Amino acid sequence: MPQGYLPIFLFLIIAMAFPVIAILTAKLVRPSSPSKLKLEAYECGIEAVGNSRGRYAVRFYIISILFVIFDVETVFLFPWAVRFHQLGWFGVIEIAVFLAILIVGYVWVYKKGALEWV
Amino acid sequence: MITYTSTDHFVLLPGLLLALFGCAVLLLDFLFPKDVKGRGWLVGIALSGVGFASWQSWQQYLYLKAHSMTPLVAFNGALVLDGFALFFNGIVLASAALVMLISYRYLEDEKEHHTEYYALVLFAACGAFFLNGGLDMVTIFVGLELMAVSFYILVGFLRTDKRSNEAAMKYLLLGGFSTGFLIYGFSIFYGLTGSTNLAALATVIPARGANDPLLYLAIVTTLVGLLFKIGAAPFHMWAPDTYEGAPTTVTAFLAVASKTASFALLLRVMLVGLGTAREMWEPLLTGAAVLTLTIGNLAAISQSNVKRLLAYSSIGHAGYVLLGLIAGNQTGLIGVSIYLLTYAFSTIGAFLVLIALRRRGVAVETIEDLASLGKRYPYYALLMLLFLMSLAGLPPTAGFIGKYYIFLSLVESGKYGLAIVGALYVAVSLYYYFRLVRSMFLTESIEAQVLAPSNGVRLVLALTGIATIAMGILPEPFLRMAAISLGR
Amino acid sequence: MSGDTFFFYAFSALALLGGLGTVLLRNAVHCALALMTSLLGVAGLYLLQGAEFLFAVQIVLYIGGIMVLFLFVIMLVNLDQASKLQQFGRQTPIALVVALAAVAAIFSMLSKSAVLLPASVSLTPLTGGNTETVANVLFTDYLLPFELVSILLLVAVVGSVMMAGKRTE
Amino acid sequence: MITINHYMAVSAALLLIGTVGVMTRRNIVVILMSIELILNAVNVNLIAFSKYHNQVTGQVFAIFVIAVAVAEAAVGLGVLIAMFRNKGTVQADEVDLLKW
Repeated sequence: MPQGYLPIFLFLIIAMAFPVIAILTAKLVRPSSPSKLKLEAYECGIEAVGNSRGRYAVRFYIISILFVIFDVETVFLFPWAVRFHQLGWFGVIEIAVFLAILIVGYVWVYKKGALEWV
Repeated sequence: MITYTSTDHFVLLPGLLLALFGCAVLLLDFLFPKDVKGRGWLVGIALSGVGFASWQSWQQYLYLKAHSMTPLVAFNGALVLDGFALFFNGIVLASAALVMLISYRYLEDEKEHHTEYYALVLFAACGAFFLNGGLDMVTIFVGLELMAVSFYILVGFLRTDKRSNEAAMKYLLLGGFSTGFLIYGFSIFYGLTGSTNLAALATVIPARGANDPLLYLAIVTTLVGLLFKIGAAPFHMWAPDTYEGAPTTVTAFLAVASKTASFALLLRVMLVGLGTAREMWEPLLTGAAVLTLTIGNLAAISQSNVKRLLAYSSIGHAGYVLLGLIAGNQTGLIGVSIYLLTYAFSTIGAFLVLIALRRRGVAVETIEDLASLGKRYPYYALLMLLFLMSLAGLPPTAGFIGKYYIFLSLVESGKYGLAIVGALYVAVSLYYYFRLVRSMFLTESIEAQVLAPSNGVRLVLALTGIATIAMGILPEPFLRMAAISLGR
Repeated sequence: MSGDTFFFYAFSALALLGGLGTVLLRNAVHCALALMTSLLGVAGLYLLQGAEFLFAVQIVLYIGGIMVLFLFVIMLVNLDQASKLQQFGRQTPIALVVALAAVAAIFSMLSKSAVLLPASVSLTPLTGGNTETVANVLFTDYLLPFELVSILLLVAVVGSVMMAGKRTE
Repeated sequence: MITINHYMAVSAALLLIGTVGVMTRRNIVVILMSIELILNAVNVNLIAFSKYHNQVTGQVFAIFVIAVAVAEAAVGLGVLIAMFRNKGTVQADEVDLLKW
């Protein structure tokens, strides 16, 4: 393993352990006397109704689909940007063709009205 | 360093044209009016895309012929242009053109006419090109998925139809699953060779020796994926449902383009990559072929839905093509090519008769719907009879030539057992095809209604009918075409 | 136990336990979270093998992208009722038997021939950063699939928007 | 000492878990997730082989696998939504207009 990552792993482990330890110790130390009033929504909040996992509108899904697809585009753009100078003009053309095809998709979605919010 | 040579361009161009026209159709959709005329223009553009690609393929053929059919390798060995790729590209292009011609009226009737359909057909054909000509596993994989994803959408194109939804869902779930297995096999091939090129595999296998467990695992997982794609048992279960639920035009395209391109991939992987490991995969494929013949033909007997029946018969046909590969001689490979060619025309024709017979809102579904077709619509009944004869392999139709070569190759290579099994199932298939024929000609008549098939449907019916007869009576030119696929 | 070995087992455990959770848990949201854990474990394995760029891609695309998609759909189709239904189909027993047989076969194979591949000849490690080397290969040898992927993504955009989008007419 | 075979064992185990998931679960969303597991098994293999051969080819292959997984998941979930609208279920064998 690249040894350079050891500090990061240690940091990750500490970061994950910290909230767990904090919550657990708090639970052990604090007095516990729940009552109905205490368990209600905080102060003037509205009483929660129904399930927190309600149904969403499809629009959210379409937006998230587009996000993910263009995310993939970024994955391919990134290494190109890193080697921009070495790849030269040919690389520019290559990535331009790639982007042009994806822009066809973008224009299609735009014209289709899938991006309109209402 | 990176290059894009004129050879690369020449080899790629037909596929490139298909993709370009696909993009054009998507964008031009917004320029043309949303009426019958506007859509007609777009269909014309999509068809001209296929036309340009065909013209370019013809140029490729002339070039190859002038250079004594020496394969042309492009993109550092990722893509190859040889007679084999050309032949299968031709089948894909022909089926794409025929399917686009017959789709217009069908989609209008289903009230789901969107020009995206034509773009997706073009993209699927483009993906198929990389199965036919791909030598690099990454290219093959991406091409395969391009074709498969386009087909998932096409199968589910009737979005408000529950059966279409379900068919798409099943095809997608099982398709994704099988792709996973295929690519798992590919990953082990990569591990064995350190290269993603199939040609590199052939050099490694002798060193690994026969019955190497890792190689065996890779072959088995790859075969699972490939057998699924060609719709062979025991991974055929998606086919009847998908064929039944999909729009009939898509069913025809799926049964022809997807199946032939997948067979091209299977042949390429088995003969180029694993040619030296024949003793490892031959028993597996033999088992799969016999099972496919059994399941396809026996299950077809009990079907009452015509599309399902044709789906099972198409599974059975995959078994015959596999037999040609198993025979393993030159005759067998010619048999595979000519079989797939004849199968393409007969299958599109048979599904097309169903499309022509459907009136607005009333689809032809069950065998009873075909009752007394001979009296009601004698022309369609005769055409259907012709296509069924071809599918069953009776002379003087196209199907006979395909079956003849498959059986000839089995006899030549001394695999008499398989030849007998195959012949047995031809007899079984005669039975269920005859059920359709009996329903068409020997049942009580019900009144005829006026059909108004579009000109596209008429044209394609005529074309497929003529092709089916011509291949049966004058097989020589078509056999020469099949010989191209062997590089002769 | 060296750090290498420790992290390998830790990440593999994460990947496999997450995978088991995905397959076994009732509630689809829990399945999605278990899958995320599994993907994180796999990402860790990438890092151990020196594939830093892929590690980042796995986190950004898989965990940040695909899993968000899954969670949106779970919300969208409201799977809370679905989680109360029977979760395993009729072919479960057959599948388990087949899977166990496959486990036995594969592991006996892996243990029998202890070295399936010849031990890696120690080569000089690749110079330069991982992303640079990936870019060099991606944009030269894999030019063709790279451009093909853009068409595939275009098809995916068209398909998913058509399927999920509202119906005109 | 961790060898290539260890990675292949993890990969094979992930493949099997995914396969069992596809074959046994009735919820279509979970089946799609199981397919993602299978693709991850492939990627573990590819990365390990890539290191083994001292190349990055396997890593590039894995990037393509991920990109394809995105496309498949996007279309799969889209079809799922279309089906849910028509039928109101995401259970694989309640989907029974066609025999499963």
